Amino acid sequence: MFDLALQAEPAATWTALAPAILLGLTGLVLLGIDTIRTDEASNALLASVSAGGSLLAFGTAAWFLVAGTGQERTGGAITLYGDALVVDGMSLFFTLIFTIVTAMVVVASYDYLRDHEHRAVFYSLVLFAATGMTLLSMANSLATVFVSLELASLPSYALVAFLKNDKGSVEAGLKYFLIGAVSSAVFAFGISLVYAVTGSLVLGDVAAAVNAPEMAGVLGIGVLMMIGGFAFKTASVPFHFWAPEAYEGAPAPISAFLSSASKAAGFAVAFRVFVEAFPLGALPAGVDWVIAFQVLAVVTMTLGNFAAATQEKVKRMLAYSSIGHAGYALIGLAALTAGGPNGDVLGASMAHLLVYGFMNTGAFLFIALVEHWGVGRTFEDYNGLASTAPIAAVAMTVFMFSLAGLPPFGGFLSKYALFYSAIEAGFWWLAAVGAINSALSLFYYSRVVKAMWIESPSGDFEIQSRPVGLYAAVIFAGLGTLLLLPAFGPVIETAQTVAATLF
Amino acid sequence: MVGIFDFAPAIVLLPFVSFLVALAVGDRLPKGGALAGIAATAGSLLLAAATFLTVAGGRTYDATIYTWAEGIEAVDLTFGILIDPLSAMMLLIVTLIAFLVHVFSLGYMNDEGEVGLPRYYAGLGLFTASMLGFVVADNLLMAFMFFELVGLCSYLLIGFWFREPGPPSAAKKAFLVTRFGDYFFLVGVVAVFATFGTAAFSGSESFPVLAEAALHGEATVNTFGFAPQTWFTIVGLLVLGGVVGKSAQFPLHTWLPDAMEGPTPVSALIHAATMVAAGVYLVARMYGFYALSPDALAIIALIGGFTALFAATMGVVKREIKQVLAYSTISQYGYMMLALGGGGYVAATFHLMTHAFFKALLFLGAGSVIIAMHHNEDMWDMGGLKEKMPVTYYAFLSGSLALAGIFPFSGFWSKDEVLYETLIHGLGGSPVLLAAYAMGLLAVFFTGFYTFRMVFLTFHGEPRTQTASDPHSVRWNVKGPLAVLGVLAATTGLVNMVPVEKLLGIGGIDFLHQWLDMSTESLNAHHYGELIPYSSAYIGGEATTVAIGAGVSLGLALAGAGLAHLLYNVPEPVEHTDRLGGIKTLLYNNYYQDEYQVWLANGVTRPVARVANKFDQGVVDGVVNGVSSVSLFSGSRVRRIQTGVVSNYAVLLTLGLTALLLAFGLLGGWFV
Amino acid sequence: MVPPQYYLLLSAALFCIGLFGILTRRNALLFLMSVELMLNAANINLVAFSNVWGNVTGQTFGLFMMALAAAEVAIGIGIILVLYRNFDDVDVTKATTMRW
Amino acid sequence: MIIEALIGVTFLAALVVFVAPDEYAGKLAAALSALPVLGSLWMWAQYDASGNALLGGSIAFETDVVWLTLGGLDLHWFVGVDGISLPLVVLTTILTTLAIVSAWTPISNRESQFYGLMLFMEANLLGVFTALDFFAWFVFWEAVLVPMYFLIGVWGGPNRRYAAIKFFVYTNVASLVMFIGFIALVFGLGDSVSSMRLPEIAQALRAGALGGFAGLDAATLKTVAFVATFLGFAVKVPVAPLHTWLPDAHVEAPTPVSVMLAGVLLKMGTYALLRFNFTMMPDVATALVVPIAGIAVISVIYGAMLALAQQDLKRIVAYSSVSSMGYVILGLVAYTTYGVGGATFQMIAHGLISGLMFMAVGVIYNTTHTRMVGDMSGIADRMPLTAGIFVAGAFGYMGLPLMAGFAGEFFIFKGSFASTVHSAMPLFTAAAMFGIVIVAGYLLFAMQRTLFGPFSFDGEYEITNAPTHDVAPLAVLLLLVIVLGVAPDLFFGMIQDAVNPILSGGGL
Repeated sequence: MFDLALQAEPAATWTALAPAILLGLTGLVLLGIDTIRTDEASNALLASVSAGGSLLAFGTAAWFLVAGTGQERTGGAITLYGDALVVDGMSLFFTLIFTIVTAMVVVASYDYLRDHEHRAVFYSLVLFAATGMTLLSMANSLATVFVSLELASLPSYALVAFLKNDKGSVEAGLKYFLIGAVSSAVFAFGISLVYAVTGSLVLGDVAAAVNAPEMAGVLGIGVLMMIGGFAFKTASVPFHFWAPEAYEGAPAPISAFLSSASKAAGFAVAFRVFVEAFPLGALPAGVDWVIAFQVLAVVTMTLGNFAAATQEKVKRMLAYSSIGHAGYALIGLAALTAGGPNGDVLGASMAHLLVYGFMNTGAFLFIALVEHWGVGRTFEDYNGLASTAPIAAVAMTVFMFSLAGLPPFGGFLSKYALFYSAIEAGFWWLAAVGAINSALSLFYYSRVVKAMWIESPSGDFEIQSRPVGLYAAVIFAGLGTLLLLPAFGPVIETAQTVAATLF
Repeated sequence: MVGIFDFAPAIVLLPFVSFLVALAVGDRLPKGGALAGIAATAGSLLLAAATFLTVAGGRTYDATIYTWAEGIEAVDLTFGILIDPLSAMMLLIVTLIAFLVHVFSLGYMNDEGEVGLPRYYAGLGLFTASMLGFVVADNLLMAFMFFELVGLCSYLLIGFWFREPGPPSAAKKAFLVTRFGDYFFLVGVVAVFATFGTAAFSGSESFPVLAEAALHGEATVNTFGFAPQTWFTIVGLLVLGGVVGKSAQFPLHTWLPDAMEGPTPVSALIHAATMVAAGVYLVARMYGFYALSPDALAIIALIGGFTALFAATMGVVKREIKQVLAYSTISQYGYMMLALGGGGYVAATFHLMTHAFFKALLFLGAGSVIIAMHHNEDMWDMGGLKEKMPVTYYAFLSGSLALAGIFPFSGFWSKDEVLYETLIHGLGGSPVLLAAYAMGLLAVFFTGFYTFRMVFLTFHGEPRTQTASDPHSVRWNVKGPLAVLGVLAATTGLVNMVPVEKLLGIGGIDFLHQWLDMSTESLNAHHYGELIPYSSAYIGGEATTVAIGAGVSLGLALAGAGLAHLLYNVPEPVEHTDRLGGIKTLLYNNYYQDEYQVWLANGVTRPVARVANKFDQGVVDGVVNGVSSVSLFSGSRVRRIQTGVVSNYAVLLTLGLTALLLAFGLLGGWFV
Repeated sequence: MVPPQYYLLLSAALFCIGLFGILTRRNALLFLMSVELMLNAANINLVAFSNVWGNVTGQTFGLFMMALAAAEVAIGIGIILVLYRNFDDVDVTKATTMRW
Repeated sequence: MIIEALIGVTFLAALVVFVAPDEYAGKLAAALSALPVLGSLWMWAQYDASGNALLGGSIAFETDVVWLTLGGLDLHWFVGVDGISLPLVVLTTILTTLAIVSAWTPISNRESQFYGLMLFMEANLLGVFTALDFFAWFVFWEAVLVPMYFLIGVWGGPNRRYAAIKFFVYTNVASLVMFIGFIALVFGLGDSVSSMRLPEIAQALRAGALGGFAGLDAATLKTVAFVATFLGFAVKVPVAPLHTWLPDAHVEAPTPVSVMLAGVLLKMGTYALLRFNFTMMPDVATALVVPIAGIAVISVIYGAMLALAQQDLKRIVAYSSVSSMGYVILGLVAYTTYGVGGATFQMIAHGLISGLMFMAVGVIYNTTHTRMVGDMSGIADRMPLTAGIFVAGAFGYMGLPLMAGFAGEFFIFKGSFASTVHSAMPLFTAAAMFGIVIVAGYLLFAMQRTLFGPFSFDGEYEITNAPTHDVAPLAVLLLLVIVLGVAPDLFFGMIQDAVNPILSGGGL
């Protein structure tokens, strides 16, 4: 990294975008392979290429993060293209989440797609979406925000509807797309209003111009509408309606991808935009977006958990639970205060998203595994799975308890770090609501565990195969979830340091 | 220097060892562990005798031998041995009777081919050890602990025949009722610690001494905001709860008659001679404390007097021989309480000793009769046993005469002194004592009556059944103990012939008084004499009073015996209870004491418990389950907004956004 | 020249029309068109205020938006096509196999 | 490092047993669980610390390394024992081994999982009793729930699902309430603490370093935090009226699990109450003495009355645990050497005795397959040894002198009667003491009806003596109970030594 710091001429600065570039290139390579190989390109090749690409990007991002690219030690954030993009600790941290989730998803898709057509399309779309997310975490101007948001969303729509002949998949895609379109329209209108008030799209300039007294109302409407856009991406109330169906209907790996990476991307951009463009100190009266996020956080986590408690289908339960987790993560924005321990709060939320990336992806990939076996979707269908597939069942148990916030798993620490910093910021009531919700969530998460371990198999089903890819991905996610307990120290410290630089 | 006192712990430990032996290898020993028990109690007896002699030499002993819990920045809880004339005497009595009972058991249990003998002898051994431990205890806590162990042993031994329905129930009742008393006792112990910071019986730092000093304002103790006098009375009465329970005083006497379900030697050892004596002994042990509280003394006296009369009347109508003895036991302990309450410390101790001998004798005699009768206890099936079993008869007679208080048998002397002390102190200006005295006096008549009713029905007249005419014979191991006790019952009165001394003016034959005066200065009878809040007065002179008192009580006893003679000493006695009319049923049902206590236990407590259970299941747990069901219900409602129709989503989404806009618009005042 | 508030009112009106369309239309294509209206409302703002503020940021971004709108429609049409294949209809309220 | 070794070995043992074949799992687990027993006994023998670990006393077998930093506060891996926690460690290891042995007969499916979970639970319990940093402690505290959920849910009785989830969610909610209360307290301390180490927090609190936080002034914050943490722990104890998860859990759980639940898990609650509420906030505790002592008395009497109404032997013992834990609360709030020390001692004593009782019930159940008082009578005729030990255990439960239970209860009574925190303490004590009568009542009734009387049993099973490996744990426990009853100073000395610093200062 040392040489990186040395050569500060523009030739070097664009290299900071390496992760995004790598992902994009991989996507193109995949398309290339597909065009060269006129016959259906071999699944293994495609999967390994995409996995390799995303892991490479992951490695680069990790290296940058360790090396200090875009952080204080090496002269602060690197801004490119007229401040349109910025590479700093936070964007790199989120890139880690996107890329690792992508890697897991594509590895798992290797088995999931075995008997489907157009695999190359699938992989490349995933990679492009990942590229969009990475850019999203780097976006420093409302323009790039919107563009990369669409870049991340459009492939997702297609991916959700990927199973053309499956009613559920198509319906999911439709709903996802329509709600998405509306949301992006609302978002765009919000941007336009902010531009109308401030006359700029670059976050920094917006911040500089934000305290314009006479247009406060317009600005407020704009900010709220932008919140709407982010709420869509993070599947928060009231823009969450697409999520249950999309997650349930989509191919399970895609559900994992959307509920982990795409959600994280929404938070990444939301964090940056609101912290950078609408600094709490300099806001005119009546544009206090923190209160809006507090309302959203409480409503989201409560609605998600309560709706999840009474589901019959495991996948749909997970969908609602991921809405609930969006509510927890929103604490990161809801517990901000002018001059408060904002770095800690934001960092805790980021760390939770990372851990969530592992456990939630893992959970959905387990569903993928079960779908691959042709076992049904309801809790009852899971009865006695532990006796037939113990390893996978152990992994799923780890995911469930980790999501519920029980030790000794990563989810425990990340969730409590979140509540902890919320209390630290003085929002003990926010933490209390979160705690009650997460205690309640234990009820429905343990239903899965109960079905797998405690109940005896209702109908005897045959497990034809032990798909390598799916198993690898699930076990990897499980190990990640487990190891993030002891390894949580560096994670949370990095997250909180890089978050602190935003303020 | 190694004196006999260094072996004092052995007195306690020997029987304990026999307990372990019988428990561990009893079934592999001859006689199922009996020999071990006999050896151990014999050893204890010898040591106790040696100790007795040493004490007679004027030496006493008080030493802490084990620190049970060492308090850091707090008081230590210790075990210690206190040997003074009182405890030395008690040691002798207990070891002797325990020894005899062990021997007797050979005849009563082994020869009768009982099973589970190791359990039996283990119980006897443990009981003896606990009782001795209680006797030598030098502080209230240790006393309480062994007091409880004694209770355990009585539970185990009463319930020895656990395969039958009766004994387990009786055992449970015995433990439960005494436990109820012990509850107050334990509160008392805790209160003593909290008040004085010590529970030692003897020494300048003992709690009776401290209490005395506190009353004279020479020491300050924590009396929890009460006047010292009041507080000490409260504490005294709390401890008294345990006494009332163990010594089967009204109203906690109900367990003792049921306890007759146990083997007869057990009844002799536990429910006559020793365990029941524990209560009285405890009061005597800490008499220096009770003597400070007139109210406590008065209450003790009243309880005692009333119990004496009350139990005696019930003994009149019983059919089973052991039942009669049971009620006589209650009644006799009433006398001891009466004496203690009446300021007759020596008299109480005296009666404790004599009663131990003659009551043990009577129970063993009854046991012998029961063997002979093939375990039939109904006196109406007996009769005419006098010729068949002379040894038993004469021993039993001696015991009966003592029990009835006929001159010159031991019971006469002790009972007479009890009544005499109460009388003079009552005359000294304490009407309460006079009332108690009256009851005690009246009881003498009934005692004489039921005692000889028992004797005549059992031994005199014609055999009324086949078994009675051809009784099972008993061996030396039964006759031996009877003979020993028979002699003692007849003669032990001579150790304290106060009336003779008073009347004939022969000095120095009140050996027991002198004996109990030899103790350390805070524990001797003389000191207690100064402490008690009574003054004495006499009818005419002292001698006159003695004569009148003795005469009256002897006369009543003889009258009772005579009535019994008239009614029952005939070839074909018939039941005369019908003459009592309504009182008969009342007496048969023991004044419905058991009924109301059973009602308290089953009629009140259990329903309350059931209600509590309903409340717990319904309300307390109902709330818990209610919370969860409400959550789930609201969950099942919340998910309904996800209608599946995308247009509705658009509507809801718009509404949500609009709501936010309006809310913030109004709050933020955008629209102005 | 025209005060900027008027532009705002115009764009707001257009946005509301689009929204109204979304809330009332059940045909997926009309739904899509209404979304386009809303996007164009945003565009009006951008262009107008680009003029007001005298910088070209708004106009440039407006162009971006049109391109993206086109891309969105492309995807949308594809999805609507498979919708028609599976449900034999382009009525968005027909596809309700998953709910609650 | 001995503590790390202890916990680590137990975790490893759990993993080994998990993968062991079912038929050897039980024996293997018993053998492996002997290691922590030896370790803890070695600790006990080597113990040389003095004072209270939280209040500046020396800490035995201490390790302290920074683990991670959260919100400006260091989270440490900080373990060690003092006179309060060491006895509990010993209790945990011994009881686990015995529970594992007692499981050989009743547990007949998925053995390796069962024993693995038992060991896993033991490891976390050891962590709970040795951790001296809040976060590390909380991790173990929560982690205990997981194995317990499975142990009840998989191997439990017919209604096990309900019992397991009820236990799981109920106690988890409680933990979270406690968590929030305590964290708020820590932030109220502001810069006066630099880490989550309990000693630091405790000393800062007692030094009065607490400031206002989140709009609450110091006094209010302290009270709120005290109440929150108290409620959180009270559920674990459990204290009436927060006890209803306990009977269900006990009745459904298999015997060895009940043994662990009553023997050790309940002690987590009282241990935490002592460490947190009563050590850190004595001023609030003494200010709230009337409600706390009231709750204690209610638990004692109400629990005993409930036990009196039960027909299921296990339910009887379960409710009587509620009753016994009430004594502990009473002793804690007394703030005297004998009160608090006795409460700590009673944790050990009750752990052993309740374990003994549950095991005895279990042995009877193994043979008769029923626990209903009405279904059998005269069992002593066929199972004399078991019955004998049952009787002994029952008397231990009734507080028979020279058995551990009496020592604990008497210490508590003595301490709380003499307590000066409130003039009504003697009355509370006397009221609570009446429990010893009720306990005798229901245990004697139960014994009379099941063990004694003419033998009768309406079931097709043949009633014979229990196998040795069923009775052996009972005998060991009985022996321990008697030893501790005769020589309480084996633990009571170090307990007092650790308890006394609590009793002075800190606003008392």
